[in-house]
Amino acid sequence: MSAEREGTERHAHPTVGVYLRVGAALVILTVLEVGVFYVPAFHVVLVPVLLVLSSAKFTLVVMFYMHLKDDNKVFTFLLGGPLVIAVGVMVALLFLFLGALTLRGAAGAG
Amino acid sequence: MTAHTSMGLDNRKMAFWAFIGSECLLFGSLISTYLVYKGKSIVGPYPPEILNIPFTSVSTFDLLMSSLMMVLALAAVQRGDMKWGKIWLFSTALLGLVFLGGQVIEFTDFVHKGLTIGTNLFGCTFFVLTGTHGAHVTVGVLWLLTLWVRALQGKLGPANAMTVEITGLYWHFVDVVWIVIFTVVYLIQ
Amino acid sequence: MSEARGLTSWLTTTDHKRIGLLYFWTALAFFLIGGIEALFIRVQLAQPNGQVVSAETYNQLFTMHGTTMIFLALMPLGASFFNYMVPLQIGARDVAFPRLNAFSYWVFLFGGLLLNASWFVGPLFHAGMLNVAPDGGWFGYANLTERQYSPGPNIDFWVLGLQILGISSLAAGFNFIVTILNMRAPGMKMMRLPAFTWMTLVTQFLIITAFPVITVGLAFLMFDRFFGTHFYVREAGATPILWQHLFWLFGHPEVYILILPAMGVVSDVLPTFSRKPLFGYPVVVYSGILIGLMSWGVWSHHMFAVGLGPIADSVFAATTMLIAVPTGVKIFNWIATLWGGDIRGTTALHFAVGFIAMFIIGGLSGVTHASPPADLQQTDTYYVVAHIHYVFFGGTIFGLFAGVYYWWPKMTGRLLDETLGKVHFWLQFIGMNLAFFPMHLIGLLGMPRRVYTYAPELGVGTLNLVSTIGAFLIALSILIFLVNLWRSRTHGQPAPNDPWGGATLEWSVSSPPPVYNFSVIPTVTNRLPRWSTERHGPMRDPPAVPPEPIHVPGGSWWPMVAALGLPVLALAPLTQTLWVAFVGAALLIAGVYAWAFQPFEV
Amino acid sequence: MPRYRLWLLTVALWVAGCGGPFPQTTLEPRSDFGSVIDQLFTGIFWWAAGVFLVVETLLVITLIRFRHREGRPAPKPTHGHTLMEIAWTLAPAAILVFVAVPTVRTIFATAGEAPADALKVDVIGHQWWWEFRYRELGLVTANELHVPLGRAVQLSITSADVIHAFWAPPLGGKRDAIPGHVNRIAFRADRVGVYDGQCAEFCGASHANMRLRVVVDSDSGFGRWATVQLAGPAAPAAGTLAERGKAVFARSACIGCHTIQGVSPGVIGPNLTHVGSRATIASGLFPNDSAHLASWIADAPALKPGSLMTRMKPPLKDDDIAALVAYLASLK
Ligand code: HEA
Ligand code: HEA
Ligand code: HEC
Ligand code: CUA
Ligand SMILES: [Cu+2]
Repeated sequence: MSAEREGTERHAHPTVGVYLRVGAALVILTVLEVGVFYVPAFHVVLVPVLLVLSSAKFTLVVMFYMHLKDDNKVFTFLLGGPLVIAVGVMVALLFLFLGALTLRGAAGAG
Repeated sequence: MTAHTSMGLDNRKMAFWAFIGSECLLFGSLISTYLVYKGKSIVGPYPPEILNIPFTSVSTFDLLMSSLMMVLALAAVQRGDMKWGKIWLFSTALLGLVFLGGQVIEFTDFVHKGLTIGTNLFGCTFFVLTGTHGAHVTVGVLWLLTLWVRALQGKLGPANAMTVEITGLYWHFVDVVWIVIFTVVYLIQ
Repeated sequence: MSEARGLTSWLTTTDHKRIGLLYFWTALAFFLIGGIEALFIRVQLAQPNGQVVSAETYNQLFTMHGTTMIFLALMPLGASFFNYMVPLQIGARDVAFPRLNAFSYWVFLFGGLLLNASWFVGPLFHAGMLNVAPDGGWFGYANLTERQYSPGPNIDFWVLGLQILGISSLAAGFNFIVTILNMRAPGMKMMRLPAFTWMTLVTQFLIITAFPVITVGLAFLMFDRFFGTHFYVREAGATPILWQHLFWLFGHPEVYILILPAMGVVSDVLPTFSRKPLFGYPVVVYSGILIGLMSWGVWSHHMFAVGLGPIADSVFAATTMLIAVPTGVKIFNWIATLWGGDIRGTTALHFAVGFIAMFIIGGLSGVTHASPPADLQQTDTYYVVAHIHYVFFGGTIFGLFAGVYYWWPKMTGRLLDETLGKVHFWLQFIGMNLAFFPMHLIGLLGMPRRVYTYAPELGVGTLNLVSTIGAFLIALSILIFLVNLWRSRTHGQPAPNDPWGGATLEWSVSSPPPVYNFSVIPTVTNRLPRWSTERHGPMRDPPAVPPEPIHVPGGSWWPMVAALGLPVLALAPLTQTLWVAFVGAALLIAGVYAWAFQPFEV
Repeated sequence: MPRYRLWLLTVALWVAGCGGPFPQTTLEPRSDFGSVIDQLFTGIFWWAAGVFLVVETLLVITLIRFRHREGRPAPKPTHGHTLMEIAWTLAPAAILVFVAVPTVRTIFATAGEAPADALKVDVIGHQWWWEFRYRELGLVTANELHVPLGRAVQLSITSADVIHAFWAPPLGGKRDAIPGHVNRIAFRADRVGVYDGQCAEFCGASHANMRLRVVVDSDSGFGRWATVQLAGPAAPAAGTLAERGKAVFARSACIGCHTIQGVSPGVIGPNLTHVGSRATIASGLFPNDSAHLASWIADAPALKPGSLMTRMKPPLKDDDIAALVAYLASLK
């Protein structure tokens, strides 16, 4: 059965050093997030900034702690496909409910 | 395991990634509902009156650190260092327990301030969303403790690194979900 | 290595073939139940002011009919083929997780039993029999399904039953994704997979993405009904429209979950009986993937009467219409497969061609729904009921029957009678057109769906009578099918390895296959391993006797024990008894732990 | 009437053994809204019929031409043909353009906006009857909607309990009546007459019995109707049965649920101020005659499963019911 198997299961996992550095980055990003939240000057851009920061954290954990960066592409697909659908659904629902897609208020009441 | 598969990948690991993909839609639906109903509560208490950002920031930090412990546990098990493997596994579970403790305190506090699951839409969506996440953490803690006990019994070694890796995938995913919840629920009010 | 027999061996089995058979018989039983419910519906509607059943009973009948047919008959019938055929088609000894597979089956069975128990347990809830079955329609629109408007246990059975069935589908979904991606025989590249296996894979992706959404929707409803939340309660500022979005976000992918496996069967059956490779195989595969992807962007076409506003309506109309393109591509490739072939009119081919012919009608009525203003006259009328049944009955059922007649010899080692099979086909074909075609007119003439009675003045009495007669013709055809199954057991000719001259791997082993499937795992060098084409000759079948002993894993009780925990857990809210919940949780946890630590190798 | 309609109707009539006329047909529109939808549907129908014919014919020809015959040489193993694949991808896409463009145009044309001078009516669905409020006229009625011929009408549709759908097929498409939302449709009726309709969204036990009627009056007819409705109820003459009925009404549970102007303020059931002027009772289920009124008052749920007008406790005496019937019938 192993004739065609050129699997690449044993990727070198990142070293402990990398893990620690990622951990530090996560902490800094969290501090930044909370910081942004408390500084009134940032409130105009609060939402985009927070979204960027938390996506960065998300990506770091997934790439390094869950090893997606060096692992088989199938795993990226198994996470990425549904994630794209989930985000798409979320955006669509927000549009539908906030009435952005409606010309009149009919659905906006929801 | 890996010797038998066509892509050279571990079956359980692949199943787990598929499971995580599926969980994206579970939490995606919960978070969508939270957002869609945001600001629609008719009676208080409303989020700004009740959410305790400093407290939850600490919980968030705690969960992030547990993720770090988890990768360290994996690294230790992989290099056969079961002493540290046990230590890191246990600390991951412990930090998970601390997080759960935090959630218990938070929920009790909310109830005292008049927010229950039936009070208003904020209560409904908040408790069901964070409660579902909490349930995931609980399963994770049980799982980690099981591994830790197995390690104490000497039944967990480098040969089981894949089991630890999969546990890690689950744990990190639960962490990642919290990253989103923390931003969406707590910081963007 | 010899096969264990007896009841225990079936209860503990982890063999994908046996689980496939369990799925088959269970799904067939539920199909008959759903069909009998349909016959009651048709008898009631045979004439205006029907008096056969009461309004309340009628509402339970159509709710249970839809729910049963979709979740307990058609999905598991598909699952029976996934189970039996996919490992054989990809050259594997079993699925990736045999015990998880058993778990899926038991959860499905228990969930189905829980749902159907609702017919009989009225007395336990201080109501008569036939009083507490679900009665909110198969899409259970909130807020009608909230406690305030549906105080009885009816909807509780529905919510809990569907939650349990969802777990079964999800578990199977992960299992088959891994099986198909990771258990292929050497040389079985993705673009060499049989079309049925490909469509199974797409279906599983739809399952693992769509079911979590309904899980969340149902959980909200459950919390509303049991724990005093207000997810769909207008008075609290919420809106019942949220339920509709969550349901159809799941519901639309669900209808493709039901049609894609049938399309896969047809894509396997047509080449075999026209002795020609599937025309445009890659295009058929890609269009299947595309249909799956697009099915995520059309859900609001079930909500055109809700008033989402002109922009949303236009967007969803456009995405919905676009699905006709990849579907049409499949139809044309099937016809091109037949074109130039040497078509042998077996029963399986009859059903496959019947699928094409009837599904087109259902698809085209779908396109007329896809135009929102036109749909305002069609939605919630019998015109939609006609669409449903042309795609489900003309589509899925015909496709799956093609599969039954095609694979039955492989699954049982006996051939079905071809004459009886053709009688079955023609009766069913005529019956379904008599039953469902008039519904287009009935709808356009103004009869809404889900009405237990209608006035004679509506003028649709005769059309309804015709439809009822058609339904009984279908029933007759199903009886003939059952006779055929029975006769095949007693008088059926033994089936050779390959009664049809198929191209794919399942035909290379005996009928039924040995426990270990392949004595030697085949090495695949092309997409049609058992045929010779201008590019290659046929492969050699694996030897009848394995050259070296093959280890076959034993069975396990734990999947069933763990599965049993779920219906017990569901009984807790139904009966409002806390300790039952602990028993259920204990069963589940004990089952899972015992299962996790039980040594088991594939 | 387009030709296919004749054909379709002939077939239907023939099959139905002359079951017509069809009071709820969508195929004979009686308003601008209905006509626009009908034209759109007709266009799509023809495209679909064309596709059906072409593809099924192709299928049948293929089956006949290439059926198995002894001695036929083994088929050539063709694997595909790129040009053909492109052709049968583009052809349906092209057809769909002809479906999509008129669709979008019609969506915007029928979005429910009516001119400012439109007659505005609030439609409220209840389990299982309809309430109609003419805001400008200050008038409330139930189950029978009167509208003037030729004048734009705008319905604002909502629900008091679960989701219903307002549907009067000859006048156009349906819209859901959703608690907490207001949906609108606008139409201009183009023929005097009485049009049947019914609730189209499953709403519980008596969903099938939640019918309605739309009466399209001439302009003067509508004015007369409105004037009568605006007036208070006629006081029954002294000493008549009806007068006794009014007394029974006033001391029975009826007042808790029904409004009769000047008599009772209930809002759970339909406004009965002019119930005698309606042709039907119980949302279009029964003719408004004394026999049906009497049995309705005696035991409504027996006539209409699940009806929220529960049986009166203690039961009314027969002569009380007769009096009530006389009184209600007098409320023209
Ligand atoms: C197997 C299940 C199945 C399938 C495959 C489909 C396929 C399609 N469905 Fe259907 N649908 C249902 C099951 C299914 N549906 C069910 C169960 C409901 C009702 C649920 C309920 O309310 O209870 C429903 C309801 C439903 C509605 C809502 C109706 C309403 O309630 O008002 C709509 C609206 O757009 C719709 C559209 C379509 C379309 C456009 C397709 C397309 O995918 C069809 C594509 C196929 C073709 C078009 C034919 C072949 C193509 C060609 C030959 C090419 C040339 C064609 C053209 C140029 C047009 N469906
Ligand atoms: C999924 C597939 C599926 C299938 C296969 C069917 C099959 C049939 N359906 Fe169903 N139907 C739905 C899915 C399906 N349906 C759905 C989703 C709805 C919407 C529900 C809702 O509104 O919520 C619906 C609704 C629906 C309605 C509308 C009800 C209403 O709105 O009020 C009607 C009415 O005629 C109907 C009829 C039929 C008939 C006559 C069959 C026949 O084809 C059935 C044929 C089968 C048999 C007749 C069984 C054979 C039995 C025997 C031979 C007896 C043997 C006896 C013993 C062994 C004891 N169906
Ligand atoms: C519990 C509340 C309740 C009480 C008490 C009640 N009704 Fe009703 N009534 C209703 C409701 C609700 C309806 C609409 C029912 C339906 O059509 O399904 C209705 C409908 C009617 C109708 C038909 C109206 C129409 O336009 O179709 C009449 C007539 C009527 N009631 C008369 C009476 C009389 C007379 C009494 C007292 C003896 C009475 N009702 C007591 C709730 C009530
Ligand atoms: Cu109201 Cu159906
Ligand atoms: Cu759909």
